[in-house]
Amino acid sequence: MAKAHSPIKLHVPEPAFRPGDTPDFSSLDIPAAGSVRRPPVHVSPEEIRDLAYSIIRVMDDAGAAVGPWDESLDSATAIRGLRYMMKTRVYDQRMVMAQRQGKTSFYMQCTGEEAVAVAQQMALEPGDMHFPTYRQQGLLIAAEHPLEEMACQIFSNPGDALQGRQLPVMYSFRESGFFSISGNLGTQYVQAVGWAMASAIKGDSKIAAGWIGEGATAENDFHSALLYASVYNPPVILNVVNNQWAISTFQGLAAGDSATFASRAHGYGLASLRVDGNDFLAVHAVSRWASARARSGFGPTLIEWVTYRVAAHSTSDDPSQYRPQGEASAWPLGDPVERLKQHLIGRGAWSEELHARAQEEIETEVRQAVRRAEALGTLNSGSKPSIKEMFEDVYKEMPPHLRKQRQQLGV
Amino acid sequence: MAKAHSPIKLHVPEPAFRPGDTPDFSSLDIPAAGSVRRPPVHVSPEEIRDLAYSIIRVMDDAGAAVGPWDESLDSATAIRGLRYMMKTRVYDQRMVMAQRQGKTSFYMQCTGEEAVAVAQQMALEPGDMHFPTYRQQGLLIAAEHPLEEMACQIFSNPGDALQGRQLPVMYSFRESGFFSISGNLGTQYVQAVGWAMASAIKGDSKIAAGWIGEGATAENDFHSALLYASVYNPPVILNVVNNQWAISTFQGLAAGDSATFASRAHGYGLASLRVDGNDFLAVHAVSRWASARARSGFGPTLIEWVTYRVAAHSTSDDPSQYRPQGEASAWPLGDPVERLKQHLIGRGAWSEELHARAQEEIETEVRQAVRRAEALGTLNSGSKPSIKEMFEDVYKEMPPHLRKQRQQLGV
Amino acid sequence: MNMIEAIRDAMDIMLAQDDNVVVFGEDVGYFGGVFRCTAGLQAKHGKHRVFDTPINESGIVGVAIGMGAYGLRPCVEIQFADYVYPAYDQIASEAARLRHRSNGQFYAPLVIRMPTGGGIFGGQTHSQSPEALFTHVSGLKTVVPSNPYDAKGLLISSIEDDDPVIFLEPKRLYNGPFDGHHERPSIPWSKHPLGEVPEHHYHVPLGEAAVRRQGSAVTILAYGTMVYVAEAAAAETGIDAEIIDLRTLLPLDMATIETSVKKTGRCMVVHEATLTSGFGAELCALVQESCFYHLEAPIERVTGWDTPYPHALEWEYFPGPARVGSALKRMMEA
Amino acid sequence: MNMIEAIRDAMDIMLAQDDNVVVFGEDVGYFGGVFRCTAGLQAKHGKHRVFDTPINESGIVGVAIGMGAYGLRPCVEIQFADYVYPAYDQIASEAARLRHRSNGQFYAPLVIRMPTGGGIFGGQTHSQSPEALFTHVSGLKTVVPSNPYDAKGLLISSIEDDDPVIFLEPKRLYNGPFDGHHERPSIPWSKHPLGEVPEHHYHVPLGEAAVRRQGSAVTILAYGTMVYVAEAAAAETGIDAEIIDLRTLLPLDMATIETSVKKTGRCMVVHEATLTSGFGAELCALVQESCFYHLEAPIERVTGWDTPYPHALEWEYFPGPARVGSALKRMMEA
Ligand SMILES: Cc1ncc(C[n+]2csc(CCOP(=O)(O)OP(=O)(O)O)c2C)c(N)n1
Ligand SMILES: Cc1ncc(C[n+]2csc(CCOP(=O)(O)OP(=O)(O)O)c2C)c(N)n1
Ligand SMILES: [Mg+2]
Ligand SMILES: [Mg+2]
Repeated sequence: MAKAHSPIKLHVPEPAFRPGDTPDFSSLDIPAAGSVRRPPVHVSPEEIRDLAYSIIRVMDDAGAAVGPWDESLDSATAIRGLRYMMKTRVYDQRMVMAQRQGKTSFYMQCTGEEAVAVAQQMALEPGDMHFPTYRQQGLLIAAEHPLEEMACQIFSNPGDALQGRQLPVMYSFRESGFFSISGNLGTQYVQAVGWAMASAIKGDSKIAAGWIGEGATAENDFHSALLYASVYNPPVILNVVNNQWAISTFQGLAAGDSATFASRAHGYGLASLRVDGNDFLAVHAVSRWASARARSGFGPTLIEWVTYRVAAHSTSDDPSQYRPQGEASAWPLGDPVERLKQHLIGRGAWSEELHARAQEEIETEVRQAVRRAEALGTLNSGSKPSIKEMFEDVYKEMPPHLRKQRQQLGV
Repeated sequence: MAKAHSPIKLHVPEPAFRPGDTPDFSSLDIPAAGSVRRPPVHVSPEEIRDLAYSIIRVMDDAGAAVGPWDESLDSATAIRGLRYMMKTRVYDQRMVMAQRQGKTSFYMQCTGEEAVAVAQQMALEPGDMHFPTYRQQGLLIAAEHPLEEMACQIFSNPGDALQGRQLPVMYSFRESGFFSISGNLGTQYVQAVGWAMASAIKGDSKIAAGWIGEGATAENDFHSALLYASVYNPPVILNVVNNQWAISTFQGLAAGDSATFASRAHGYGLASLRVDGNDFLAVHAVSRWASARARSGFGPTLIEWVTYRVAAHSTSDDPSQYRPQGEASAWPLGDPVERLKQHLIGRGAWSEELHARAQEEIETEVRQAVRRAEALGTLNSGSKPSIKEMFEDVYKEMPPHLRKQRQQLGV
Repeated sequence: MNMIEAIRDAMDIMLAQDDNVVVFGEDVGYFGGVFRCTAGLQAKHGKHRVFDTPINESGIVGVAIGMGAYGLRPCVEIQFADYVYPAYDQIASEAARLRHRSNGQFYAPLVIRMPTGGGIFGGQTHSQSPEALFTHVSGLKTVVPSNPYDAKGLLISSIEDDDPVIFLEPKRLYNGPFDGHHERPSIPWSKHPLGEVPEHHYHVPLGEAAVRRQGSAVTILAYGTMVYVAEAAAAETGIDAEIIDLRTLLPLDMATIETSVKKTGRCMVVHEATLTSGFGAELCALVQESCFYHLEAPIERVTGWDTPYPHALEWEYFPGPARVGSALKRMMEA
Repeated sequence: MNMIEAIRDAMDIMLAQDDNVVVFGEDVGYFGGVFRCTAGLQAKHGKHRVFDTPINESGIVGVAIGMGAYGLRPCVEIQFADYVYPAYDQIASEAARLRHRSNGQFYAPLVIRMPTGGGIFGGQTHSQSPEALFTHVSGLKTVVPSNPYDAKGLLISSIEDDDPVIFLEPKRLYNGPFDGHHERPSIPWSKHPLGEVPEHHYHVPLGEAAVRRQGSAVTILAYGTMVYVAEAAAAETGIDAEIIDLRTLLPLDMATIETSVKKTGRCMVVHEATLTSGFGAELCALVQESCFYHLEAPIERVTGWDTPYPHALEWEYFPGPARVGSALKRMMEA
């Protein structure tokens, strides 16, 4: 009765290029800048399903801003954005150096992805709350959060607002609209939705922004987040940073080869856009669009930011083990700093000299801030946070058993 | 600097009708039978996205089979299907009665949804494995699993293949391709994907079928299942039984008002179909299609079966508390038994007399099987499974601490 | 009031008193919960304060954490404790550590209510008592009321508490003080003094145990349903046990425990959860540590077996008065 | 061999010997795992046997259960034990109970490997020791190797075992027998006798402890990294401790423990996990129960504090030789 069938084979996705290969992204479908339409913020999700399979871009290859998503951002603001991105990069470089010098245990850069966090921060309002991953330091820098405080967290020194409790880069700065980062991937995404639900329950007008990497969209909390966002329609922006890699794992293992990450919103009836994440002007405009949509009560937007993780995953990682040399430079969406710089030069608002001078100023600023932080101590030298602090804040008030343990430790 | 905004409001979905209302489903978009196209089994998921927003139907209002999904199922097979559905319904009625009589603690009916499980079982092959929820007793009945064994499980008597360990209806019958039901919603969905992956790893040709209710698609395992199904392309059918209700909660709270459950597959690049679950011929044809697709190595299909939960959620539930009287009879897709019966009569292969006679035979068969089971004991009378058995199968071999506990209990 | 009404009353009062309190969970809104603990609350306080959720426990806790960070005080229901595991990561990795990891910038003032324990023929997925999985997680408080009076007062304290509280409701106690004699007619709360519940707002503070029976022969540490099982066993054996109802497992009222065990010289722990690594283990460890020189016999544990909770044989699994009684007698002979 | 190589070797042998064995997890395939435990296995055994997964721990265990039901023997990796919680439901509700609830029709012969413990400045999300959350779940076995020889032999036994095994790898031991003296140069496994690992297939059976040091003054129960901390503390205090490396926490080798404690009359438990409801509680409960009349002093626990694992102050959290040593001295004076 049972028929004969040919054997089935398991499909195991592989990236197109591995060490030794020459990377070539020509098969990546990149629409021309300015070619993707701009719907009104109250558009219904069904009407824009196509936008999850495209890429919204503003700056063309020559650096000119074109098309319906060009908001003619004033030069002063754009220059501010450029400087924030430059500062983010310099800060990252400085901190990787500090890690190599043994001043901290660990660091994570966002090189090549600076536009995403910086431009979105600039598009939101004070009082809004970001629920970031470990690769959105650009949010803090664009919020002009004091660099020295950030560096103190990296050094786990007595100036660290988190008392040395957290792994470096796992910042928390409530006053800068920056929620406490969890080392557990994805968990904060649904919390962002909950924060936005609270804003709506209270009839507030603040919005939340959730952040997740394309690799971590595989986590179950991604589904919870989209589901609750769909059901309760709260004011939240759901950012997916698709930087192509999750440690050694390429985006295909998060099912990125089967469908875009943006399209994951469709099954929940959520609005979603796919955007050139290395195009500062596109990130700014789309973030403003999503923020206006949320703030006007039209609900969540999921945004896939297409970008590339240029640096190693972290200071513990060596990408030459799993991806080809030169993949970053072959990446067709270019570098966000370079692209905004060229745009501003094209506009006549910026120049190589101004850029070089800005770079120097920023390096000095970062160096000085980091020095001030170092003066308070680094992980392996100088003072440490007080040992007593280990037992604080486990609960609001220390219960007897913890007090006893603290006494056992003699502090 | 902060602008004034109007307050945002939380959206809390509500069903269209509550107790006291007159249900009216005329706004439900139901395409005519035969109007939805039939793609080849190797079709790419992108090409059939529209089919997740439609409803595949074969039997028209007059009971005639029409359109591309009509496979001209032979009368003998169709009559077998009809009898299985009737038997499922009779068995359910009998067991609800047994529960009322105190012979068991709990029961769950599938009234109105019989076609889904029965027709899919008939479309699959021996050796395939179902990962069911608690509402797919039709799978066992269509597999001709001995009714008496099913009833023994309900009575938790010494004939119970599960030794009285499990809640009634949480069957497990490996030899009938029926995986052990878990009381935890959703968990088995991703296990079905794993079973199918194993089949592909071994170069086998067997397929797995996962089952989930529309309410439980909200669980995170639903996402894991779709994700792993997308990444590894294993031979699995992912059934979503949308019977409109999840205890007191309507399908809108699983985001069913924002998008169809079938469309949830799109974000993972999975093929998906939406089908009239009360149309036996449609269920059979679509199950055959998905099974052929999987078995030929083209990968998973998600299928939303649109149906209605006619009975209470379980014997512990009283639906008059949360949904209007008469919602079941207002349900526009009718009753699966009645519809197949009319179709067969229309075909000239069946008659009211044959139906009445079949009904009688089935009632006798069920009554006798249940009596034989009762003779072995019921929950509150007669023998129970051996107490020793409680300690068996926690591990393959009983470790010392469990042996000690068993001795303490004196068994 | 029965325990369901007492629990509902606590939420009702807190919803009225503090508009940051919100209540949600599966079937919690319109219908009022499968055990009816929230019946009527949506109609009274509106669907923005009391609402249904998708069937996604992880999301229930996840959104509650975000709401807590915003400033709300969510009191959420997990339909059965057996279904809390999908939310375990959000509870243990997130709610529990948020205050510490952010140095107090953010915290999660949640209450996570859930029915626990067996005795209703619920089988392995409607009977579990997972308290030890929470007491091992620093940053959580764990509460188990045993009667309507405490349930209301403890729930009010929990909702007002700024730390995440796991609130375990022994479902077999919802309607009466069940002592394990399942073959006898059940007693309603109206016949028990602790079924008398004031209408107004009051606290039973977290971290304080209650001595339910004074005694000199042996100390029994119990909570939830087991308090009544212990009472029955003491009555039936005639052993003069001192019975302590822990009420809060963490923070634990060690002072009351220590005083009692030093007085009686013997200690027994009774719980319904499986034995190995159950909360009884922690109690044994603490008691032998603090009362070592007063103990005249080993501390005994009478608990559920290390097996899944069976359906048909639930009374063979449940640590009822017979098992507790014979352990008591054995202990008095030691 | 170091411990990473020993673990890899066990998987390599089992992959070669039994074509039902499959290995997968995050970054496990091409790259070979963030700790390199699976390096080279994909190249050798093919990508249908050794592969990368999505970052979804619940799915890793969920598909493994389905594969187990089919007849495979998955040996999966959770990148850090701190990330196992999303899979907790699939482990505790599904893998652990499948055999029992199906009366043996289906079972889940899985191994779930994960690095545990601190000492690498990993902060609260790369340092946890969640063993007690598994020992409380009936149906699971829990294994913690402390050296390369055992790691290989225990992992082979675990893969061949028909029950789900939680296999906890103390990451601080991967490269050498770390004793808590972080200020001293680290010792590689090549300098330790238990770093000598046969090439061939062999078993270290589950459920058997090993006495690492014979002694008469006090019994120390330890596992993983704490075995070396205990050894250092014994050496430094000169207290003649008998050190038992439990190796398998469940099923536990009570016979070895009982014999030792009855001999020494004193018992200390050392683990890195937080104190309350840690596995040490169960050990205390069992030891006082079985050795009550032999105990000359209360059983002491030296453990991680009941706080999240801190980053900067990790050595103040870690129960190192100084803390174990002074507890030993205190105990000998009791
Ligand atoms: C729950 C959980 N699982 C695994 C990890 C380990 N881990 C840390 S980062 C990472 C990769 C994340 O990739 P992606 O989401 O793409 O973010 P990206 O690093 O590219 O910014 C993994 C697997 C974790 N932190 N948490
Ligand atoms: C993890 C989990 N959460 C909650 C429950 C309680 N519960 C049992 S059935 C049910 C409703 C499920 O509805 P649906 O998935 O639509 O299936 P249906 O009952 O309609 O067949 C709920 C909430 C459960 N069994 N498991
Ligand atoms: Mg990434
Ligand atoms: Mg349903």
